[in-house]
Amino acid sequence: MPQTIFVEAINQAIIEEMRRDEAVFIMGEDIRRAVYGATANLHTEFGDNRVLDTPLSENGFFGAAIGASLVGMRPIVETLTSFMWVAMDQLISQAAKMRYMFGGQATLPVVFRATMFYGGGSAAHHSDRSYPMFMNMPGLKIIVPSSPHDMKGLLKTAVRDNDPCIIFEDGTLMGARGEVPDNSELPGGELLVPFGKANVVRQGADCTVVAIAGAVGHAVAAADELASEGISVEIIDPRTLVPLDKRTILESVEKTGRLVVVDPAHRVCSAASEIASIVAEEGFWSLQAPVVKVASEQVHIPYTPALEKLVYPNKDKVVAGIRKTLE
Amino acid sequence: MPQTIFVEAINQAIIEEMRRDEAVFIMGEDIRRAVYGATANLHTEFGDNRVLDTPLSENGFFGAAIGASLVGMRPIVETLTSFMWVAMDQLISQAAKMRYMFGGQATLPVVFRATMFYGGGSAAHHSDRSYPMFMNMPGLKIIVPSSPHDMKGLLKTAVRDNDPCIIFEDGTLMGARGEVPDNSELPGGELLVPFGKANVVRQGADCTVVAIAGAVGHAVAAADELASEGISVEIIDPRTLVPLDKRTILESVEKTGRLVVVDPAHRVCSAASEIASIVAEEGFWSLQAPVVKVASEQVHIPYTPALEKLVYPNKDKVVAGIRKTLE
Amino acid sequence: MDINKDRLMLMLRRMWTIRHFELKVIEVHSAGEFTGAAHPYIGEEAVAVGACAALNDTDYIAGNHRSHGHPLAKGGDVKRAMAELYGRKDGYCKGKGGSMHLADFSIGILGESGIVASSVPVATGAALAAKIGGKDFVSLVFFGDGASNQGACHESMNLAALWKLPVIFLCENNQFAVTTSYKDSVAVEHVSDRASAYNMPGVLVDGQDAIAMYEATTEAVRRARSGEGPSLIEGLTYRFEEHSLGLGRVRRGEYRTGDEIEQWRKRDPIVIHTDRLVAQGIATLEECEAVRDETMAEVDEAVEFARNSPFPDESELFEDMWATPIPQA
Amino acid sequence: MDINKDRLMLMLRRMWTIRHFELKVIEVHSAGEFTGAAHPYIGEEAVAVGACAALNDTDYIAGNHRSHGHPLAKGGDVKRAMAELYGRKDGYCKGKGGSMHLADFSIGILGESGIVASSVPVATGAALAAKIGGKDFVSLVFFGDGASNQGACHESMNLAALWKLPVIFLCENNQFAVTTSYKDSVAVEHVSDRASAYNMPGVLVDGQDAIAMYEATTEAVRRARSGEGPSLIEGLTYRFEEHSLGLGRVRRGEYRTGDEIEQWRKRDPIVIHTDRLVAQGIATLEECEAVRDETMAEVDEAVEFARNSPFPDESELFEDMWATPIPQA
Ligand SMILES: Cc1ncc(C[n+]2csc(CCOP(=O)(O)OP(=O)(O)O)c2C)c(N)n1
Ligand SMILES: Cc1ncc(C[n+]2csc(CCOP(=O)(O)OP(=O)(O)O)c2C)c(N)n1
Ligand SMILES: [Mg+2]
Ligand SMILES: [Mg+2]
Repeated sequence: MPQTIFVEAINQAIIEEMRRDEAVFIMGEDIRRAVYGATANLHTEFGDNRVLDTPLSENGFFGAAIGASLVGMRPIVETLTSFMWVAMDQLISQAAKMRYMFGGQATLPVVFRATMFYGGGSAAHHSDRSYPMFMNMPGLKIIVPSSPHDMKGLLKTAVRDNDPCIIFEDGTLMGARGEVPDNSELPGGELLVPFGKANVVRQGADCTVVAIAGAVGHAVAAADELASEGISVEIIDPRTLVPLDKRTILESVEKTGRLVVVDPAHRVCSAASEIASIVAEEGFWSLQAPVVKVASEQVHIPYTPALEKLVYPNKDKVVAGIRKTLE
Repeated sequence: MPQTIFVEAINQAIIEEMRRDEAVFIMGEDIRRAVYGATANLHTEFGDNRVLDTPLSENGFFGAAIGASLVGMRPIVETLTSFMWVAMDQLISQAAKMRYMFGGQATLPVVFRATMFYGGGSAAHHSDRSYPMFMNMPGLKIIVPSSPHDMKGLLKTAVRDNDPCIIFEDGTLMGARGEVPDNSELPGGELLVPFGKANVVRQGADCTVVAIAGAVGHAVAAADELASEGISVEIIDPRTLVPLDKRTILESVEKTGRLVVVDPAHRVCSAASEIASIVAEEGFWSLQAPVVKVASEQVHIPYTPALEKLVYPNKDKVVAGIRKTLE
Repeated sequence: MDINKDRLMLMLRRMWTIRHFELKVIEVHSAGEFTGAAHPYIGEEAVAVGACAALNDTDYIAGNHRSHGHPLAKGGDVKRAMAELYGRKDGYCKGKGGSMHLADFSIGILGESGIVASSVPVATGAALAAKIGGKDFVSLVFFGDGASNQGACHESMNLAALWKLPVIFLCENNQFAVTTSYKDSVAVEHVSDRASAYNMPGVLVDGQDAIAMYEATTEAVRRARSGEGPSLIEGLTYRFEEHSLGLGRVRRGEYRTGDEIEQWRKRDPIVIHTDRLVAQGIATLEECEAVRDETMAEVDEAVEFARNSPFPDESELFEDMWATPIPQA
Repeated sequence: MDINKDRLMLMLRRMWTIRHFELKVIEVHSAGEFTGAAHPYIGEEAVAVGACAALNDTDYIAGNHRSHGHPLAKGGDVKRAMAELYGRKDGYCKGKGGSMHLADFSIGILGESGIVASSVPVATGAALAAKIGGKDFVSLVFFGDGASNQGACHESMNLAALWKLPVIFLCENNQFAVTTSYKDSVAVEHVSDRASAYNMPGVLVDGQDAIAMYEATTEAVRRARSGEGPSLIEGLTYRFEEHSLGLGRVRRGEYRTGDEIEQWRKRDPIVIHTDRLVAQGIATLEECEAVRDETMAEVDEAVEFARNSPFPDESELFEDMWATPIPQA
């Protein structure tokens, strides 16, 4: 299968969906010139009306996307997680709440592509990994791709989904390569990855590791290292956090009796906290050891590489976490 | 001891702190005429300069409070949780991050008093219980008073604290009465409740119930009901969620072997999820039964009383939760 | 005045419908038939009615917390609106929205927002859809003088002006935000003056005069449909009642003098409209009184309808969360 | 021009300091001595230097992501600024902030914000403290043409005008936000035209002319200190370099013609200032060249200082989170 770079997978998904459906359009800052790469060539192919460069008014243009989605369009919005704070009004009070509040009258097929730049000296203002905060608010579908394959397949599914979706694109993966099948190789002729279906990245018997977005790679590296010692790790990538595939996680813990959750977000009230609490509540009798959360330290992201590298989950922290469950 | 109404306790705390320290001032919408009650008589006593009615520009005036706090003032801001969405820019990018980002140069003694109106037909736009989202972001102290006594004592502590504090004032308690000592009765001559020190509301042997804000009352009612059956419940009120008094919770679970967490917030990535995950990680060997989360359903707040009453924790749900841990 | 009689009478009818609706709401709310906040539109009827009379059914509106007048002015169903306030199954939102969140997407009512100014970007987005989708509908959003100080208004007006979107920003300046005078919240003399900051037309209109509102909106709609872009209309009006039901604590006299209120009550938009119709011989007083009585009867029926409508079943709690259902774990 | 020589020479010195600082940053950043974004101020020096020359040490400034010029113009320490970019212990923020978050509270530099327009409300708040605290300092905030479209600017300007706060809103209109022309993001001809929406004075100033910036800011400061309220100043300028280091993908020619860039480079603020000083006999060319050389040496030293400064110790990760320590659970 062809190797594709993560950012190219995003670009492929957008192009395929915009070709498929006239109602799909994209807006964001400096996307015509593809400052962040993912929107390359869109303006040339789709023109001014479907590729909109916006002013620096996230609350305004996020809301415009939401409003357009209410009346038949299917907008894709490009942004960074760190720019969503200024637009929380529209994301929470409108996108998340509108449908329920209006008794189901509103349908909002809008996709927010939010890149998480972290790990490269972006400092506190540009390194947010904020999906846990959005998980607490009902009404938003939360997508966390960990590979070019899932990125493409989940984004295409999101564009066709009729609810507001936020795709948290892990900046540490932007340059990552991975296999993405040609559409010709695919039965349906295209790549669609369903929501709410976890991916069992690797089967194992001794410990279940649930890893999110960029953390999946650390889990794989840790599992490789421990394999040499005969420790068999099962790795689960939820792929979407809302909806969350609880069953796959609980079934795995039933088999392994142990759980480590690896989450690039801040640890307090993180996705790791949620998953750990679900297992403590619904999978308690399967657990043979304490649950371990490997998440980012509860501190802002320092600029200096000397400190930033200490903050996030990494292979060694995952290895240590797995060992802890096996003590 | 004199019985004081919750909203009067707020008013007392503000008046005492404004009398004590010239740097303390308060701003908010329609506070001079005390639309929400807590700011009664302030304008008369402290005048235009220290009691500011603001335009409807939460991001603007929250930021103004933050800026004023940077240069020597100690602002108190009155708002509702549901109006914080429009001001997330200033709450997150400035209040929470500034001090660390600037290597400790910034000191932000600013208090946000955010009322949570829920349970009275306020519908989806006016019923937010959003403290878990703020717990995920480092840099904010999160306060959740459950009684007039704690409300007064924690607010006074917050005003003297040198970090940004958000006090989530539970609207279901606004009219509640409770004992608040006269300052004359107090050793130090005033009521100060420390941060990070949980309150053991009631001692018990069979099950630990950690309850937050308005949920403490449900826990007490549930414990009373079960007491008649000889079930002894220990109730812990964390009082502050950041900092969180983990030790008191873990010690209690060590004793009872059982944990129910009662949280008015939405259940996914809630404070209940966080506390449950902490115990699953650090108190696992004490647990003799699955942890139970009793939180609000993962749905928006419906207007109609026929549905709204189903959403929140209540006595019966807490009783059922405790029984579950004792099965 | 080249407005035909039908439209003029329809305007009268809608103003009366709103008036009776609000009077009834005050009555049944204080009788405790339902709870929660409700923000009476009494005194401001001409603003929404005049504006909506310039729109087609295929045009869109969005509103705010003062939320009964807008949908009724756009032709919303009195029964379903009342049932919603009662939290019943037959309400516009099946009881899930309540007073502040009336909506009827079938006739272009994109819903009322409890968070002030929050529907301004949304309405701007509907106009964006018209532009890039090549449709000829326009979008109109109601917001208050207080709301005009929200960043959302600035961002939306700038965006709409840049992209020449077919949207009408309609500021209902009733001169107060709860207890705060707009003179203490808007740094410029009139909200409509701010239009110059986006170089779009801004007009100040007598909000007690339905016909003036109709004419100003008609011109804004013309601009919008012909691709000339957005307009800002400020309807200067006055709230005859208190900010919200259940805010008794805020005694009127404290922030508005009884005298001021009396002066404004003398400029009742329904009386002004009726007098003109009669004076100009367009309608007889009897015709006008018939409209008043018919609409009153309609509102009484709506209350009966609402009272007899069932509450939603507990099984409906989780319905209407998702348009694309999520797998049940 | 009644500005004494010392101040004029100080302005020249600070412009050269910024210029050398930025040139050096481009050099060492591309050599990979540190990573992360950095936004060169080259070409815009006169804006911050002219503005800050009108301020006292006790006055406050706040800035944005284009973050090196503002603190250096206010008299910030070159060594500590450079060490911060290197992520070192001796940096202004102990390495925790980096390029976009320089700050020196000891001389009124309240810090640069990576989120555009986000420091505008904060600076407005410092001015609020001056007013209610009866202090006579003023506050000045730098933001871009792109940032002017954020709601935060609208809300802050309205608030400041209402309350007559001693704040100066200084828009650095370098005509682009990354690749977007301000003509495509600001719906009115000039950002300064928006001042009328808050009835405060708005002036358009040649941002290549340090003295013009100084004079406009001096008048705004006078208004502020005398309680007359805020002002909006738009410095029309141009970014000589790319938006940010490490954004190579955005090729200049794609959104700015080489010709346009050349025309603007001809209006180098340092050359303009130097020529004037010499022409008017205020300083000799030698004196000016000495300033250029001294500041270059200073920047070279700063780089040495930064290189030799240690990285923070791992134990410092959790320091600086809280001013009032929290009990360790
Ligand atoms: C963001 C936000 N802040 C505050 C409120 C509380 N609130 C509801 S209505 C209102 C006054 C609104 O005034 P205006 O916009 O003039 O509308 P009016 O009520 O006068 O019709 C306020 C402060 C809110 N709903 N949303
Ligand atoms: C809220 C927010 N949106 C987007 C960005 C990304 N961004 C950083 S600088 C910039 C352009 C800013 O343009 P302008 O305000 O004119 O300042 P300039 O860079 O031209 O000095 C953008 C879009 C950001 N930092 N913050
Ligand atoms: Mg008003
Ligand atoms: Mg610019």
